[in-house]
Amino acid sequence: MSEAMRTVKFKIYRFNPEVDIKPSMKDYELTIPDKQDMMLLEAILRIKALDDSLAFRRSCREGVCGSDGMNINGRNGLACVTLLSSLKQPIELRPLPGLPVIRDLVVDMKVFFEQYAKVKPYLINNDPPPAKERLQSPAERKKLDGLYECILCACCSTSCPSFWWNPEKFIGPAGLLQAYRFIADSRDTAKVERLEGLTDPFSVFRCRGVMNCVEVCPKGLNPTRAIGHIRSELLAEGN
Amino acid sequence: MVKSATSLTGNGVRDWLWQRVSAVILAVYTLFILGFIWLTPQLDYVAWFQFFQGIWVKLFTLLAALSLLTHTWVGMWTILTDYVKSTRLRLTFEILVIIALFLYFLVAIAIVWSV
Amino acid sequence: MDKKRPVFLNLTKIRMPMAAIVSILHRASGFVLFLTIPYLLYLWLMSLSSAEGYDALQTALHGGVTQILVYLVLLALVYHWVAGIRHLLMDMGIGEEKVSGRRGAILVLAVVVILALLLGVWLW
Amino acid sequence: MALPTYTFDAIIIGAGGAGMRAALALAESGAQVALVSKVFPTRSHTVSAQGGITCALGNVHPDDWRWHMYDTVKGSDYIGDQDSIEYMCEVGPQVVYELEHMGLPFSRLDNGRIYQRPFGGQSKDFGGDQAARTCAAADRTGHALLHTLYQRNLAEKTNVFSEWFALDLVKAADGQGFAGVIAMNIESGEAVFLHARAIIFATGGAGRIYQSTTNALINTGDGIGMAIRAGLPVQDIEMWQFHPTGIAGAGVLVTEGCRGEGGYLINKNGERFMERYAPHAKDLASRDVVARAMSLELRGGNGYDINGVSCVKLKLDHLGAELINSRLPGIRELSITFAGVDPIREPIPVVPTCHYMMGGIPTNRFGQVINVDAKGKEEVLEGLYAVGECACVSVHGANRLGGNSLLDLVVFGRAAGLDVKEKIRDLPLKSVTEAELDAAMSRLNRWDNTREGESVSQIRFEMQKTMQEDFGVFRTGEHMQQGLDKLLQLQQRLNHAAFTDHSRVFNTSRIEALELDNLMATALATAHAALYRTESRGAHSREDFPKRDDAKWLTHTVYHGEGNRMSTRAVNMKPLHVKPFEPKERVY
Repeated sequence: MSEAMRTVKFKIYRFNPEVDIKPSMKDYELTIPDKQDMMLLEAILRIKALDDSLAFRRSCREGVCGSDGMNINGRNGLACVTLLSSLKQPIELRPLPGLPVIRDLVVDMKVFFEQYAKVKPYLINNDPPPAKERLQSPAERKKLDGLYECILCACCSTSCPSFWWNPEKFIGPAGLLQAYRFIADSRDTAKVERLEGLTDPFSVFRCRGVMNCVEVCPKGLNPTRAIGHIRSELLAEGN
Repeated sequence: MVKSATSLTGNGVRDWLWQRVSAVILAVYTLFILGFIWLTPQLDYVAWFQFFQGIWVKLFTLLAALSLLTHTWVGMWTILTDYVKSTRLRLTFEILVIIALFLYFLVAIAIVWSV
Repeated sequence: MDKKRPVFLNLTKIRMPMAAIVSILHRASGFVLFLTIPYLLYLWLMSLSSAEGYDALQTALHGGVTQILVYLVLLALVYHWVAGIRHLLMDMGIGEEKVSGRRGAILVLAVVVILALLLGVWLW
Repeated sequence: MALPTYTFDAIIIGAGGAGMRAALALAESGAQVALVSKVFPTRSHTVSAQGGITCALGNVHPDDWRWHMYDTVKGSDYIGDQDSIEYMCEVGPQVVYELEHMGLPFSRLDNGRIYQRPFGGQSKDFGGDQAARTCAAADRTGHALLHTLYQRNLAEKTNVFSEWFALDLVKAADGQGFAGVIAMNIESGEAVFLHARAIIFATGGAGRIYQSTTNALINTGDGIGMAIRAGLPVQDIEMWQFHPTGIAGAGVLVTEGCRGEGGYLINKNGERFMERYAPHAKDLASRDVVARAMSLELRGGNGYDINGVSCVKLKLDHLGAELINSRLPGIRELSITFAGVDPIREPIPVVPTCHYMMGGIPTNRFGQVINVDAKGKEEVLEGLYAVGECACVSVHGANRLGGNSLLDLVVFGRAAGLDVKEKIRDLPLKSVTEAELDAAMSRLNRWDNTREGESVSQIRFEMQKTMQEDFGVFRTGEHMQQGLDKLLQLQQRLNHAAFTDHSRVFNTSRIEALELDNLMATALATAHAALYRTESRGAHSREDFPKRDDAKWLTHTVYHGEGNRMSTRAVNMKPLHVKPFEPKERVY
């Protein structure tokens, strides 16, 4: 008994700097059992078994490491948590927008990580630590929910027009979410300095409330709201 | 911290605040003018002219003109810094926009004055 | 090596959600309004200059190019106004969630369409 | 061929929890450290850890690190080294407090202290009532931990070689130990020699030797492969933990914390079957016990059939939406995505899934690698360390307790970092010869010069299938021998395999080929060790030898790559501060 099969069509952005002058879209077809659904990443892995020159990043394959962010049918997302059946064919795969392409679906994320590093994404507290843990009430801890879960996949920042136009100046949704994660932490003592570093017209205020970040975040986080909170804090501080 | 000399106040919080305050003033002014046009039963030149003769209307109009100057500058500055990547070209545009906005503002004052 | 690197930023291939479209149109309408400031100043000056000027404007507003131009300017104004209110509400933390953001965007478009119709009825 | 050379005080290979904790200890000391990672640090597999990090803080009930030690020794089925276990359990609280001070967003109890939940195999008072000892950040503890460590390293300005792949160790010119490693910049495809006084392996696990695994795609046993090729032994490598609750079909992990929060397993009759297998601990028995019970249920025809996959189900719906959303939000997300099931309403289909490598490169409790020669003579290799899953220190023995791996990472990552810091001035920068550099480059050159051959993915597929079928939860000598024969054939085929794309820039097929060498080395070591140990202990459950045999096998196994030889090594039964725990029958 042979299983009924179907063909899934793909168009994938290809660019290898050693041979290509400019990028192009390459067609692929994958034959899979009719009834079987799978994650997009699994399909790309199968394509790679057929054409080993295709390059992309992947690691955890369950949506927590943030490696396989890409532009899927025009929308940023993680291949590993996107069901094939949810996509219109031909499935068009491109690298994350706005970042230099190293090869195929692999982008250079340097500027993205620089913006992240800029917000000093670590707890600052120069008081000598207690012998045990610093206490934090469940209510104080709850303020970090929706902030600390970011996986740095860059789906948000690379879908943000403000980040496209000013990637060196606008921190971008991912970085700003982390900025607020530390502003909101009851254990952090550097709130004032953190806020002072964000008062210029670019770092935070390039956000125009386009909300593409909220639309694409694979973890369901809301950078727009976090940016709103930062703005409120800035206004309250009277900067 | 990103330095910027050409934004309205050079400070993101204040730029943002001015854009919002001016937006609210303009929004209310728009309603005010449209409301007058719709609610005046027999709108003619005299009614129109007399309306702008009122001292409060004059003041409100000047305030709105000032708001327009502010609001437009913040908006245009943002647009230019987003899309025009050549510094020289952007500065040129910025100067042109500033000159234009000031001229418009002067014209608005003149019109209000003339009534 | 860096110089050879392409960047994918083909806006026709990137899907824009409703909220993004509403936001981009807000900028576009603002830009249009900036360009039309001199025209509005001219109309305003004309309306206040004299009874003849006022009447001429009244006539122009009931047919022809002026009517269409004024309609388009008012359309941009209405759009910028309504979408601007949405942004002000978002500044207050209203409509900042994924679902409410989409709803807000659709609401803006719906209100603008209605107002555009009413505006048309009024002008014609 | 002249290789570019970069020199550091220490190089750390792997930027998961162990590598980053070691790097932090060193960076704070001002030493020149290179942290080499084949993925951006926060993509390391630690990020997937869910349930928590176990240590006796005593936040929920009075607790004692000795009780934790007792549980861990018992969980290890008595082949965990008691000096290391003692050290881990004793410094555990301090290390966890350090993490808290670094900013790790732990969940909290009402009094503001770190939240702790029950996990499998935990008891109060040396085998008494169920304890709640696992500190958690909701069900994203690994993510929270890994990001916190990366952030601290960012603050300390650690040199990170992100997306650099380590190829092989380079032997010192005098034959005494190692002078550095060859590593490749994935972005450019160029290899360099990293020359250092100290080398710390923190390369993680190798769960990808199995077909169905909770492990990330990057868990390819790179450290194990490098160690074996360098002539180093690996210890207890037959011990592979099968986690009871991997989502059926997907292999994605569902934390033991679910059962800690009150969830339980049911068979197709709706029966809470663990009550029969572990009357006292029930669903919170040790992982090996639960995984075996599940396999027996499935064998007995008591499983659900989900698209042809036989499985049992993990019931959480009775816990209520509020608890699930606050304590297990990530699980809910994964379950909806990968099983199409919302655990608030329906139980999650699960099967035992390969999860963790208890074995690895043998080390002492400072993380120093121990060489065992042909005659069984042991020697500490100065300057070479291994920490985390790639190491066998050995705190997990034959079966790891849930929540002990994150603790292992930070405790021994830190210990190794501190040890290197102390010794760094006395450790020499060893000289190298061209011949040794060439030897370390030979593997890459072999791949680069082979233009035609069988594909890497085909051989990998067959290896994973063999491991899955012949080295699973239950093992028999006959099947394992067949499996080993198959693996030996595959190894021969691998010597002639090829990839077609020979470009340099970000060539991931080149990396995958190099990774398969490491997977194959780990699989072969596993097969040899599993055949060698003729008893059942912990995760190693042989149907032809169903009993534990303390007379013969209360010992570590040691695999030597050269000639595929096996030997044994004594278990350390000499803790420094408490009396040793003597082997007893293990019941839950």
